[in-house]
Amino acid sequence: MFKLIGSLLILGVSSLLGFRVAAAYARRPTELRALQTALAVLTTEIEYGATPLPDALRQAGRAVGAPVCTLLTDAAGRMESGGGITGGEALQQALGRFAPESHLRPADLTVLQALVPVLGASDRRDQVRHLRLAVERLVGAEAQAADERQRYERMYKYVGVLSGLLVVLILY
Amino acid sequence: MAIDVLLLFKIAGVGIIVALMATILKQAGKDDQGQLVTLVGFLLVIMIVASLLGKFFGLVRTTFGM
Amino acid sequence: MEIVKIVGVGLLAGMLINVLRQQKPELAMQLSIAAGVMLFLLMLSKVMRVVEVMQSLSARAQIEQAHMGTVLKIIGIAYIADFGAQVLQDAGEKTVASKVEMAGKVIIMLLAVPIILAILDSVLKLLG
Amino acid sequence: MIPERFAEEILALLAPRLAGLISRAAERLTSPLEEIRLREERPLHLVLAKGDTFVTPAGALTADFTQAERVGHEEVSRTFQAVAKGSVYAWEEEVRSGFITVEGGHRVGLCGRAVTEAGRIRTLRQVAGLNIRIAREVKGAADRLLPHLVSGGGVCSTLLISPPQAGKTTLLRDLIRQISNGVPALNLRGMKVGLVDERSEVAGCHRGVPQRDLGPRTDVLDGCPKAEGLMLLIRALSPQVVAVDEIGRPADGDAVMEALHAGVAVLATAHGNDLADIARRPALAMLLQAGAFQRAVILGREPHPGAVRQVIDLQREVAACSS
Repeated sequence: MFKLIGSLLILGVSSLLGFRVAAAYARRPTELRALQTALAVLTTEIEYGATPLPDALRQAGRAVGAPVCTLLTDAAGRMESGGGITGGEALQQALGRFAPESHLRPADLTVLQALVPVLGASDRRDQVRHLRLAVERLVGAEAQAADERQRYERMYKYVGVLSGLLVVLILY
Repeated sequence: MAIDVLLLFKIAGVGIIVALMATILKQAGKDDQGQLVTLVGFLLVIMIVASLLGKFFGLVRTTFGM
Repeated sequence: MEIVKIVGVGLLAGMLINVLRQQKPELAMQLSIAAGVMLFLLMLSKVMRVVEVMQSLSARAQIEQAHMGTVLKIIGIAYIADFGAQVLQDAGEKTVASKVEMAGKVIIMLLAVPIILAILDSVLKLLG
Repeated sequence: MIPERFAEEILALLAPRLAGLISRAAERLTSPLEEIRLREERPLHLVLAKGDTFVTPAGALTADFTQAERVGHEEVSRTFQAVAKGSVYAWEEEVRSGFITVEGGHRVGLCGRAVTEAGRIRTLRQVAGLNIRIAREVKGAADRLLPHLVSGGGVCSTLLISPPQAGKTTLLRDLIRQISNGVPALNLRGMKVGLVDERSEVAGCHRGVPQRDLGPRTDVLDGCPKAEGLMLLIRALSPQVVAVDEIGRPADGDAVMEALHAGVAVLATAHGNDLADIARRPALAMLLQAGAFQRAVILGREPHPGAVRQVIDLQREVAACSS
């Protein structure tokens, strides 16, 4: 009986692990897409609205779901809380909190890191150019992420379940 | 004896699972990992079979007084 | 009803080996080894009985115990060598199989030497 | 010697190290602080109502600029971003015109490398110098002047003439406030005042809301070109008095004339030392000749900024000339 429970436990845990890794692969393109949308909204806000950065960030956050939304509203909140924090620093701090929550790769995060010294620090045209560049890079990353998802999502699910089975079988 | 039949199933099961995993990994383009899984499976089975063989030889020896 | 058990295990092993051969031939071979061992284990109690019978026979015929031991040894070696050779043949390693068989024969020869000597001795005694 | 809300409005803008230095230095000032000047890689400079001073690394004051603390690149750009509320792009017009008005109505002048396009400044890149001009409200600055400008229960069209930093904006602000409030002692009832505040200097608008007390009957058109703004005010907001800072271009003259034709009194300021300076500038000379202003007020820096040197009754002079 204990053997059975133990086996089920092992099987469950390894399956869960596999599914989580698979979920990360599934979420990454979604998050990258959300980031693109958010940056596009931000670009529009900056280009046509000249909206102050915190408001623009909130607006962009409203256009997408968590966790990207959290990133943007977090940055906006940090800016509004004052203390002479610049837009870039706010973004940097928000990114620090966002990174563990998201399923993005360090390579994806560097795209956002590249915005840190720029965000809010130059005129409209410059901002738009930097944001467009970031969106472009995100599009590239998304295509790659989608490809990886197609290849690896199912694989990790299967591998998770099968490795659990294997362990159970050997230990039984 | 029933335990020993289970051993047969165990080996067959390991074989089938390892084969499945290798195929899936190969499909995903991770040939190296596929190979590795195959190797691990092989070693596992060898360990089972080796211990079985050891038992077998021991028995033969005692039986025939060698 | 030992035979039912043995045939059952044999058939089961055969089926599993067949399934596995498609995917992983190397594991199929191991499975066949395991199946062989298992079948022998099933038979072991019977073999034990046979050995006992032989020993009691030898005691009745007043053959020297050392000779009887050697004979049993030879049977064991023959069995093991044959088993190994068969497995190897199954795996397609005919050359290695023949070498194993060869080794078995040589060792049996070697073990048989004292018996042959004893026989020669008794023959000479009869003649002389 | 430091204005109220100094910490919230000014120190909050500065990079942390500079804020510390200046708050220490400000306690030792002997004369009101007018400007904080940050220039990249150059000494930290404070301009006072009387004289100027530099700040040492310990936060003490010194006249010797070689001993003064130098301002770093990072600090200037941080301060600039704080001034722009982290959204430099939202202040493009302001950056182009060279200054940003922050909360409290303080003006931050910008200096750096200009990026031009078709002969116009498109933006300032690498802002390397900041001049934080601390605005102070001097309520009652116009107390002594106002009686001269009121006649028959109404306000005369007035031109305030002064050299830079002589307090004409402060004076204009207080005039607007008092006219808008109404002054019973002068038998002046509160009037609707329209202010075109092109450089956000008079009202110190932050996001369109005046940071200064301009009276209850005042409408402020912030950041609008003067000529257009005057027309807009007259068309839409029915002011009885319009006020405008620093006129001088031909279009300004036309707009002022338009306002006068609409029966609206005009309060305006112009740079100059005396009436002769004004007469040398075509647009203003045209206005003077047309009798647009009934009063001209000449200000000086001595004995204190905003001191009225002379009030000229132009009507009488014109009358004298014509007779």
